[in-house]
Amino acid sequence: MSNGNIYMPNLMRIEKITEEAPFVKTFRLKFEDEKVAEEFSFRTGQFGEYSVFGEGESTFCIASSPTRKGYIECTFRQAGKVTSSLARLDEGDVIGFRGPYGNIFPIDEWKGKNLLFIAGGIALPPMRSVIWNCLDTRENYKDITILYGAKTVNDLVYKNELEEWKNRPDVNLVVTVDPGGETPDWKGEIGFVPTVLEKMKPSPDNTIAIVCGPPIMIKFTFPVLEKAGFKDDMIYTTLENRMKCGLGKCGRCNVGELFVCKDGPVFTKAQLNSLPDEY
Amino acid sequence: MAMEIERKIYKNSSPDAIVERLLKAGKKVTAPVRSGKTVDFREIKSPSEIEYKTLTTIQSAKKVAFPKVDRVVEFEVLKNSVNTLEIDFEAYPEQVLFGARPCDAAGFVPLHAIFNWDYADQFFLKRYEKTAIISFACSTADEYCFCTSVGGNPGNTEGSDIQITRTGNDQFLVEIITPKGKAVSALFDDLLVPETEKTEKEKFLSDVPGAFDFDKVYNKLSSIFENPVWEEQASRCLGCGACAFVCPACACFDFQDEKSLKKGSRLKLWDSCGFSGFTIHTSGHNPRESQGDRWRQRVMHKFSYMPHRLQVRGCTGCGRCSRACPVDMNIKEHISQIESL
Amino acid sequence: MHEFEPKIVAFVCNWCTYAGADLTGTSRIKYSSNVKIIRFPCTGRIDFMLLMKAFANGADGIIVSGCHPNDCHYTSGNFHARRRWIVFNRLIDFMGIDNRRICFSWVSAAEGAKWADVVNNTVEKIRELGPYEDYKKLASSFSEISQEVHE
Amino acid sequence: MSNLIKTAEELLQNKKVNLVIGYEKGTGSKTRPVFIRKTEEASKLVFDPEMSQNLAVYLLRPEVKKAGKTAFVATVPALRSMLQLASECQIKDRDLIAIYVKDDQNTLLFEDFKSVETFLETASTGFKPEEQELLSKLLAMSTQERFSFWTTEFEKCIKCYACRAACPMCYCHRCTTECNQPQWIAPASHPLGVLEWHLMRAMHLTGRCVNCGECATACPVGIPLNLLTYSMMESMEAEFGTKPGMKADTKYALSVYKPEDKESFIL
Repeated sequence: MSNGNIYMPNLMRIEKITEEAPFVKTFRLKFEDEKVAEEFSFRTGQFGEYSVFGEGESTFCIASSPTRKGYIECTFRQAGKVTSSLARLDEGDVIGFRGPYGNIFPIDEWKGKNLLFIAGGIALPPMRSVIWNCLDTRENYKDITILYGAKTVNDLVYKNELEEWKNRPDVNLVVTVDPGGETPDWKGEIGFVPTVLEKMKPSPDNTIAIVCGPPIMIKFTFPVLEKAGFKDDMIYTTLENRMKCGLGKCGRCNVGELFVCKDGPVFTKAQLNSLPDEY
Repeated sequence: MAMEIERKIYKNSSPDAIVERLLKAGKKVTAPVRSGKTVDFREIKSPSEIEYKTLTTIQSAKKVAFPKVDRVVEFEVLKNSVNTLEIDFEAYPEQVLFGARPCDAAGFVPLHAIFNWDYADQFFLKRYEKTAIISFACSTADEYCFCTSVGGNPGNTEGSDIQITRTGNDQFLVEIITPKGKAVSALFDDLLVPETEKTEKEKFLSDVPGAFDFDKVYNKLSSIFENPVWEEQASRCLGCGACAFVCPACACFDFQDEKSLKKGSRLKLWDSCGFSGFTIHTSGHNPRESQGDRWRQRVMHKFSYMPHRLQVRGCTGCGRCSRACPVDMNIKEHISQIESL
Repeated sequence: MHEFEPKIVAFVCNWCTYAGADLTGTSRIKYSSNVKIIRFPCTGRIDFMLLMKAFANGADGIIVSGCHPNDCHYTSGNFHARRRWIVFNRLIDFMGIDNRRICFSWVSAAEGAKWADVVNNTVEKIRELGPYEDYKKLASSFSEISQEVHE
Repeated sequence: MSNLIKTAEELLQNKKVNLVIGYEKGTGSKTRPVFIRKTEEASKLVFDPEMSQNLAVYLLRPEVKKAGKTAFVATVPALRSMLQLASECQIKDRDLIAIYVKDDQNTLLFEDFKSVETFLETASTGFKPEEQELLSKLLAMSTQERFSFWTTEFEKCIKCYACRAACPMCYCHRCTTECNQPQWIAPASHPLGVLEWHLMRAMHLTGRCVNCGECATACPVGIPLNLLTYSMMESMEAEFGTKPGMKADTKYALSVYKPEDKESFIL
């Protein structure tokens, strides 16, 4: 952070752009300044502020795993002013990046446990970081199950990585699309994530559940986990509140007295229960 | 900051001579200035511009360190790269905030706590370091004031570097409180004489009746999040930003970029939790949907979250937000009602 | 040669004035080149804020021109525009913005000569009035404000 | 005074309305809006000609619409605001009861727009004396002097948007200044951003503003904003023959036209 200006972004060049789904893109970014590249490190679950100079800043989690050195990736849907201008950029263009901010998925505490990842729609990116982090240190964990759902087949992000996970013997991948979103040759599940989860009858013993998705999906997924016996401190999620500074100053992302950018974005369900319903 | 307060006497009918010295020393002096019907803090070039008579200005004095528009990133967009220019924090001027009230000066304490929490916001901190605050103790008060209910009082020296109290037609008590105050007072030390017999400062201060007990409110707030009192109190609130923008302790800000052709800057602007768009998600989901939710956030942040997390009070009892509110949302009245829930 | 070359921005409607300007060109009528022409489907589409953006970005004068009443390709675009300009012209004058720098006119597709006159007269008038310093200072004064705020 | 309270109590008592919006005593000599839902609370209602908030600003609020039939204490500008909201299809006839308190403290009840229209023909609205004086002083100035007057006033503006919040006509779900694709009005309160905001607000209100003066009263730094939105009124009446808030069916002056509209500046 140059001369103490905590809002000064570092410059990053876009190495690769992948079209994940309609209006959803993934950027692979490299720091322009070598020194910054060396000093930079982050933990899975952290996020950053990505700026298009002249348009503004957007908040996305770092979607790549810390085990993959030399670059970071972010995935975003084109929705507002900054994301639309990001979507217009090409490979080789330069954007700004501030971070890493926020707390982490405590993957060290999860050693020796089963992991159940549940993601919906555009919420797979924050999960992808922690999934790859665990898969790259696969020996630390018992069995890993991934349940991922999206509206339609075309909306599924990271299609090639889903294939990779499907072909791995040590991962149990279940992909579903909302009813009516399937294509004729769709072989995966059909149904909303909570209903498919109920069918899977997940067992809670020695298992950590990580849930990410739109508020509506979380609202119906938590009861399923509760019914299956998951305790509140074994369920993790990451909140996506509106943010501008990302470091606890601009005063807008708080839920109760916790700032999602400083005390989150990763929370356990136990923490969420103690917070007022303000997210 | 723990320094023995030096008490001196200044024999004169008005402090203009002191201001003269400050201006002559090249300090940028900001003081209450009248313009038409309103009095607000402005930079002055001569002591005659200062308005001494009004109790408080419309807006607080936070703009000397937290301006309403501030440039935090300057950039130039090149062909396929970007030039980001460094902001020179040393360029901020030596300045003096003259004629603030104790509740204005006390406002800088919560501001400092937020802007210094983990990450140091140099835009505020560097300006604040270079600002000497000379406050005037209050000899009057009105029905909006409630500094005594939030740990302050009309002669509160918290946040002030020097405090001046009028103790007679031709006499002032000058208290030099901090090292920064000591340094600035050197400019006019020859005008001051040591205090021979102890001045009863309280005799010259106004009486501000207590409205509520801060700790009782603090404890009550942790259990009434879902209480309908918030919607009732905020039913008349119009959702503008006046209360947050005039408040000495409100630090929320927004980032907006501006660019013309190649050059541009990222601006840090005042923002308010009263606005509906403050927390709205791109998807349209808004965690704070109703005006009652937003009013609750304003009160909880100042009277519960900040005291708990930063050990500072988010309100100095100046009553500006109540005076500036188009529909008379009187915070003293609302908090007293909450205390008696 | 006058050293001050006014920058004029012309907001014109596509069906009449833009075609009229073409006719001016094809009939080899000379008119000053200080004008940057922006084409709109209709004068009804010309938003008053666009004019203010032109001033903010350094225009010294503005021409707004479109079809004569009853000639509008969309039948009522210019009627609405006329009411808007009546109000806007008086409002900016009340706010102190120099509305002598905005020239409104109807130029049909056949009035190539009139278009040249409108442009030449406006350029002359703006040359007399000089650059629009007030608005330029206001638009760029943020850097002074921020200096003042910085210092 | 009791007449107003009696009227409100009757309306609430026999369920003619579920909510009465009026004024109650505020801090010091101020009065402020109050929402009365229970009959016994009606005694809070006060009426003093000084009070200014235009209660029509609450009529489009979701919680007011949810309350069903509503009555509100209306000053003459508030009645005109109601008709103007009606002419913009924001409120339906017979949804509201307007309570007007005459000088002799007796109340008049208006249950439909027609009765309000006939009443307003005789009621007069205009600028307060000191506003009229400032307006004539401004009109006497040169354009240059007016520019420096307004830029000095606008320098005080902190963009708290109290002017927009207090105005019953500013009910847009998303104001132009919050549209950011493109960012039409600079959100910063530097001189350009402030002038563009007030110019755009005045232009969007001209022909709709009924001069309740609330934007100027609500402005914490005291900028005489209602001069901007209402100064055009006399000229527009003369030119377009329409006065906002007098009839429930008048069309917005800038969305209709007459082929024979006159003007003197289009070449």
